[in-house]
Amino acid sequence: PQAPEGGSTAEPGDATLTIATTTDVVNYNPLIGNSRSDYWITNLMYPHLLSIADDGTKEPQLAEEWGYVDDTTGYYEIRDDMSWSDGEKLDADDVAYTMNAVKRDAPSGTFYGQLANFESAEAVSDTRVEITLTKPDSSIVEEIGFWGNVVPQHVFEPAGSVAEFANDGSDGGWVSAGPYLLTDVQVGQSYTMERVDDYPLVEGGTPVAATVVYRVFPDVNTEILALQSGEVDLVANALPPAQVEQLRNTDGIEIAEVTGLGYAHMVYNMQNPDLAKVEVRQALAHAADYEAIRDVVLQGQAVSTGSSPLMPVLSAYYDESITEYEFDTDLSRSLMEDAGYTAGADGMFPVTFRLIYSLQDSVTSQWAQLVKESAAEAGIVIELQGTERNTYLAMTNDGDYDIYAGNLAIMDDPVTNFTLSYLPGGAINYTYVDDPELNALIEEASATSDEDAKIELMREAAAIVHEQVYDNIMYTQNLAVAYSSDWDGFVSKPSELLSIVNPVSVASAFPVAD
Amino acid sequence: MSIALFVLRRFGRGILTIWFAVTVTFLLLRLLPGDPALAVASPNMTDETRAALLEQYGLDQPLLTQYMLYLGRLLQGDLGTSFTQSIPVLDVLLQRLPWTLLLTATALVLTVVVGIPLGVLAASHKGGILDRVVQVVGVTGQSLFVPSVGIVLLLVFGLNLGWFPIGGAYTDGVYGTEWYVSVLTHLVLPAVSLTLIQLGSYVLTMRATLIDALGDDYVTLAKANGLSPRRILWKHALRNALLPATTLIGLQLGFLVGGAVLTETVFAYPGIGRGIYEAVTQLDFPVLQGAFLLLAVTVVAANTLTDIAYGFLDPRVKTS
Amino acid sequence: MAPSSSTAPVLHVRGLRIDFHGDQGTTTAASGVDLDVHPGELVALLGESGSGKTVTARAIMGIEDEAAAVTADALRLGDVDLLSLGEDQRRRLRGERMSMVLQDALSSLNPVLSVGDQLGEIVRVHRGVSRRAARARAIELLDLVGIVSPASRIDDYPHQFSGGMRQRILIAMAIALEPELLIADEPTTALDVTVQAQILRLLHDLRGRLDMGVLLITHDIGVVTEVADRLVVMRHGAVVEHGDADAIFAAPSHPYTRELFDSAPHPSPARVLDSTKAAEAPVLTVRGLDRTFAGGSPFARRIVHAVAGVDLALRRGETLAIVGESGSGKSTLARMIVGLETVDSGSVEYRGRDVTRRTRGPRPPAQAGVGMVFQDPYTSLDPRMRVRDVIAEPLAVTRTGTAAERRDRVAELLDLVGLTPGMMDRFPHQFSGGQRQRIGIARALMRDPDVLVCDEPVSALDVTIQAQVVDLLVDLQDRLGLSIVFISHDLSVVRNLAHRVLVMYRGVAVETGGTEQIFDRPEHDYTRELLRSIPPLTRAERGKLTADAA
Amino acid sequence: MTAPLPESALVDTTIEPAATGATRASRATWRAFRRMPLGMVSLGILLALLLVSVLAPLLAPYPAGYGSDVLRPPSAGNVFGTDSLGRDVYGEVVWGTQQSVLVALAASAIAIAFGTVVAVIGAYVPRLDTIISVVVDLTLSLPVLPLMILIAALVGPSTSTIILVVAAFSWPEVTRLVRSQALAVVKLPYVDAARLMTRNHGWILGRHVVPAVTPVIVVSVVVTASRAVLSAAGLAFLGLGDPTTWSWGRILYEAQQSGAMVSAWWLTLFPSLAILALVLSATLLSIAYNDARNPRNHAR
Ligand SMILES: Nc1ncnc2c1ncn2[C@@H]1O[C@H](COP(=O)(O)OP(=O)(O)OP(=O)(O)O)[C@@H](O)[C@H]1O
Ligand SMILES: Nc1ncnc2c1ncn2[C@@H]1O[C@H](COP(=O)(O)OP(=O)(O)OP(=O)(O)O)[C@@H](O)[C@H]1O
Ligand SMILES: [Mg+2]
Ligand SMILES: [Mg+2]
Repeated sequence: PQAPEGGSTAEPGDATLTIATTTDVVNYNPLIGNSRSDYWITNLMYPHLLSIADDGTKEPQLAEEWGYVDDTTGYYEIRDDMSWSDGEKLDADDVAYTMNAVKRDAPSGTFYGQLANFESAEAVSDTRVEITLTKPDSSIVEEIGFWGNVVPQHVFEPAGSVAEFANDGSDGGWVSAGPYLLTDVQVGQSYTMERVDDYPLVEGGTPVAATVVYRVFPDVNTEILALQSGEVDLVANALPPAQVEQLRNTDGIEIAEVTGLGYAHMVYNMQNPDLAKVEVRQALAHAADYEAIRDVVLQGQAVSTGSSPLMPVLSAYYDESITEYEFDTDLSRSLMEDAGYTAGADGMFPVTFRLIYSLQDSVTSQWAQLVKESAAEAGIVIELQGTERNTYLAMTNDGDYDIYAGNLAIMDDPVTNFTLSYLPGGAINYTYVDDPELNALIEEASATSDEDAKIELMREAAAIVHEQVYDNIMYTQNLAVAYSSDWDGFVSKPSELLSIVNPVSVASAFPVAD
Repeated sequence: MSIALFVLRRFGRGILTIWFAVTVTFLLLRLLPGDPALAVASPNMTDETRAALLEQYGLDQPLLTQYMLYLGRLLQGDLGTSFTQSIPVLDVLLQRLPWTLLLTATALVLTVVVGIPLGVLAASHKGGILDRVVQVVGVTGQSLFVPSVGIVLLLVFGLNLGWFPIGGAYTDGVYGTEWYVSVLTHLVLPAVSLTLIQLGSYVLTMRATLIDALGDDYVTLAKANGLSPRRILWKHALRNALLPATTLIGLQLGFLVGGAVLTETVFAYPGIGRGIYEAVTQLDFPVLQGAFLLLAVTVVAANTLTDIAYGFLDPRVKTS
Repeated sequence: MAPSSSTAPVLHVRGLRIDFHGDQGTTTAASGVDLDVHPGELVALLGESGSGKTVTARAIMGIEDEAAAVTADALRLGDVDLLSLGEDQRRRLRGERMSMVLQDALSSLNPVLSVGDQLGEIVRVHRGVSRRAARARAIELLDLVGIVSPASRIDDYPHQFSGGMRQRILIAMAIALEPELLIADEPTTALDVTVQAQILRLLHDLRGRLDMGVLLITHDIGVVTEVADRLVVMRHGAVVEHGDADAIFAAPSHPYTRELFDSAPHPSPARVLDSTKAAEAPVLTVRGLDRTFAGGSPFARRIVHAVAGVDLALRRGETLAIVGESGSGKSTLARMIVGLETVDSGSVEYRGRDVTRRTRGPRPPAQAGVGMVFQDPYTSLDPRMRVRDVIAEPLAVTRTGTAAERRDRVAELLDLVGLTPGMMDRFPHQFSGGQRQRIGIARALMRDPDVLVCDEPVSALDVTIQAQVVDLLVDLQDRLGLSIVFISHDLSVVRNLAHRVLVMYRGVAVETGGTEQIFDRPEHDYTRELLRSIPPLTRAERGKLTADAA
Repeated sequence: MTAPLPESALVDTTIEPAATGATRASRATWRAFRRMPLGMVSLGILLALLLVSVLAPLLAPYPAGYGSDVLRPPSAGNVFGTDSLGRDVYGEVVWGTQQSVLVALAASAIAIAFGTVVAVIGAYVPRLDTIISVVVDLTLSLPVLPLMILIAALVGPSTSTIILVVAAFSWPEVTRLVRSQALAVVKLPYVDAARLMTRNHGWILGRHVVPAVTPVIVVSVVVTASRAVLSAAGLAFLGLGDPTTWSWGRILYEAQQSGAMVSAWWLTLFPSLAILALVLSATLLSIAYNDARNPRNHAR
């Protein structure tokens, strides 16, 4: 994260910042949209209440203050200097409308997923919104604030259900309360956004670049070529790990480090009778060479989480006493024997596990191979089943796997994360765990507003997850993003979604004067 | 009466082809595994959300009902609404179609313009060095793996020489003549690589039909009548050999429009092939159905046109 | 118009030799060919198929196949030494001073160019005249060769003309620049007998009018007797006899020439079925047989009534000939009789049993009793099978008898058709055309048929071989009591072979009767026309033709 | 992927003259073929690739695990360089040959078997022929590559999926190719003669018709095989290939995914060359074979 050096070039000018992305925008409705390009572009128009810092703590964005009035009531105080690009004021009504509409229409985006304990929102003043909860939930205020965009009530309400509104600008264009406004779309090629002159969140109150163009390059290789040739100034997608060094040494290209906020993990499906045995899960956990995976596949651009769901980035929660499963195939073998299996003449135990992963996820595709090979050393057969993303999602949803391998991009709040991952019925409880002790701890943490107590509870829960191998967290990837050295002034935020293409960063970036 | 009748029959056959394509797509999408709701929603959605989405998409109804509804709407010109983008399918497709047509038509014209002389060259030097060179060059182009060629072209002509832009269909933010120029420069590399891969089959066809034609009796007659070899080649033999080549154009257009996925991917060209690929990854049934319909229509139109052109070019068909 | 050999010849050939260099070594298609053609003279080049007539003609023209190597002691066109000319100079002579009507008339015209375009092109290329003048000349030429209302047909395309008309157009092209030498390579073989005569008359006529030297290539003695002034006879690539036509006819000196003349069918007393057989019930009865086809291009559908209500009866030991012009439905009728073609209506009764099945698809002859001999001995035998397997196939497929028994039967049949059993392990290509046709007959006899349907069984064969096959059929008929349906458009053959004749015209049987009656007292107009077109066989009649033309 | 190769480019529609005789024809074909340098070189390359696929275990260890040197250019130790996991690209190409050859052979075998049966039956039974030719035409006018993508994506990538998908869209081409020849063959008098002899249609088809169209089948094998290789590579490149077996397409796909196509040329070059070698030689072989088979060329 570089601070603008006060150079003359940081003044608002007529520069165009061209950003490359690999996919098209699927949906312009931020409450529905799900792909990265959707996030990047809609984030420049529909502000979030909160942002996030490198250590995972929430920061003000549209909201200046937030918290709880009581156990089942939360509140946000929002800025009073924001307005929509069509001149309408952005006020608490827009915020309350957005939340209530999402709760009502259940659009398919991530936002709705955060509203489990949400009942309703109300604008109690122009700048204050209060939300009513169905039961105490100590993280919901921050989660809604962080995940939810705010959309203009006067545009979205007349369109009916927010779950079906395309917001494709077909009816008089878009309306933005961010630094840029989408003005022109050529599907498959580019998305052009013009500066909104009044954006109080950027230093000086006006975005520097006059125009931001998102260009679509389906192939990463072409994308990198375009950066090298100067056709684009920034590649929004995180670089493939193997390319980072290469590009770092290329003239005219800078690399920005972006803190990872998520993790990659393997989950063992406990509905499988073999995997229901803790020794088997442990055997598997000890049969993977995590260090090699981080060194080779990720080229060292990843940190160990100590095999704990509490990643080091969440420094308040991180527990150093939990350490990574040691790669020890002999240990694995004895664990398997403890579980009652005997290896055959060929040294293999009579079990076979099917590991699924998405072929579109190239990093996972690579380490899945390594996992398979090291497990074989421990006498455990892993069959790889890499599939196209949709099939993978469908299989995941149906629990049609023995081992699930995947990534979670942002796990910003441990309580929410544990709730979804380890409580029975949780949306990402891929292991199908239902451990009373763990359940109790999570429930308790969820209702605890005292920070220290909460941390203590979560650490206890994490210890159980680690001990029982309910989840096998392998690493947090630190991302690298490449941009042209003709530009400077980006503000890095954690995760690929925010990275240096978050609204403040894009609005602050300025062309370097020769 | 007869030409009208012929056109009518051709038309009927076209409709049949389109119906076939539409039905195959419809059934494939629904009978093969894959759940559009999952592709659309974030992974942590609830089962209710999923059910609601399926209902919204009309996928909860029996197959036959869905099919009848779909055909019914189709007949009214309604292609449906995209699952993921919530906008009319036609809009989704029309955004990409013009570029695809531009790219493929350019490639086709290039192919014909380069392919005919090459074919003639090979045929008239049959068995000679020139023939061999043309064959090998043509077939080599056809055997190349598109993405590899694309990257090399981009690296050499885009990055190193800087003659052509790296991706996209035009330069943003320029207008007037400059815009047209930018469309042209963006077109060159993808069109060349498409031409390269289809040139082979065109040249080979030209060569084979021309060699056949050169062995025909009317060529001997022309020789016996003292016509010059050049005249015999270009007037007598080529005229006959062009007929099969016409049909090939129709075939290739159809192939090109849908088959340019890889080219479009590498050159970041906003065509329909890439659109289909993306719709597949999003399981956007209506867009896929619409796209296949569109492709079928293109193929049918191209084939019908070449057939009719054939009818007009070949007096045996025209005058009987 | 007695051409004298004293004038300088337009064509002078000495020691012409043509070799084909192939991968099986070199074949010599012609060697030591000597040839002279004088102005206004018609020289007939005679010889069996493959004797080197066409290659010789092409070599003279300079349009031989690329693979051919041509050498000669002398090759002169008038005063021009062709051997000393470069390819380009020779090309200029073609069309201008020497021209050729190619053997295959029906495919020699360019299908995508109009006839006027092709005719005019020659004039324009050689004379550099305007388009308009070339067109006028083209119309004139069409008129000259007897195309009716040429001005309206000039923009038509080749496929719009009949075979005979196309042959005329080719002749028109050949005489467009009034060359000194015209070579006509079998200008009539692809044509109907009725048209053949017209074309010959035209050539005969033009030769006189333009004072051209004409080299007429043919293997048809009938044709030769009509028009030739001098004869050249070739065999195996060499000239075996040449001289004045009348002299050679009177006293052929080379044995091959004699054989050629002898094998030409001579009228002999028509065969009559003996009365006991005539009284028996017919073996095969055909009643009201009908078959239509949907034909035409996709632009113009039309219905072809190939066979319409044909009746016939065939008695034991009888030969019934079916004659008629091309397309009159002869083959279709034959195919329906054996069951290769479905029947629209009507019946085929074999020994009193209706063997017609009105279902589509192949129908076996219940009918082992009805065999068929095909026209083309080259394509009717599977080239991949040994002769033994070809003949024994009917037994093999039903797994009848042991291998040894089948072998014996094959040997017996080969013997019957005049081949030696030792040949049974050869492949079809190792036989000559006549031998192959014998194999075809042997195959048909495998299942002891008493009816043989022969669809033009000899028309693909040389005259010399034709006679052998016809004799074999007659012999088999006598020995085995076969009944034969014999399809042909060669009336001379029919006259020698048939007991009765059925004349077909556009799908209808217009006349049936004893051979003698049909030939001597034809009743139907069409039959009369057909008979008129048989080339006269005697020199006496020849004079009459010449007089007609003049 | 591969452009449609029209039958006229590859197959002479002229029927092999019956008079020449099959055995003699094949010998003449071979003799003519031997004198075509392109054909012989192609044959050599194909045989070499076949050999590589069979002998893969002897030529290189199966590429697995990871190596310490990632993305190293070709050197003495790794003649084709290493990939982004430090594996030996030479080994990957060698083992990829096996998969590619397998896909090519299996897919064309299925397509040929099915396509030939359909074609021959169609030619033999006129009533079915109309239906068959309509179905063939319809299938041919479907957008093949997008449909392959669709099916591979929905069914899930595996070698067998690829084989089946490629076969499913290749048979109509075979049918069209074989049918045109078969139509001419069934009209030949020797087939008529066989019909007069037996009602056993299987016998007629098996004894007379199929042997006569065999040369065309040989050509279609080559065409569909090369199409299969290119299609499989294209699908793999789009991430729809079998991710667990080494194939040329997978090497390219992994290179693409790791953004290394530009910087690590060896990752792109060697598998692309392998594809080129196979497809090119297969196509040239079929052209040479056809030229050789054409009796017009025997005389040279
Ligand atoms: N291009 C060629 N290559 C090799 N041999 C050839 C070629 N053309 C002709 N021949 C051979 O030369 C010989 C003479 O053939 P030609 O065509 O002159 O016979 P023809 O007398 O005209 O017979 P027909 O009456 O059948 O037309 C034949 O044996 C033939 O096989
Ligand atoms: N399968 C078919 N489809 C369409 N029309 C056909 C078919 N077979 C024959 N015809 C037509 O039927 C008519 C009679 O044909 P057929 O072959 O019986 O004549 P033909 O007397 O044997 O003639 P040729 O002497 O030339 O052999 C012709 O006009 C022919 O075009
Ligand atoms: Mg001849
Ligand atoms: Mg006939």
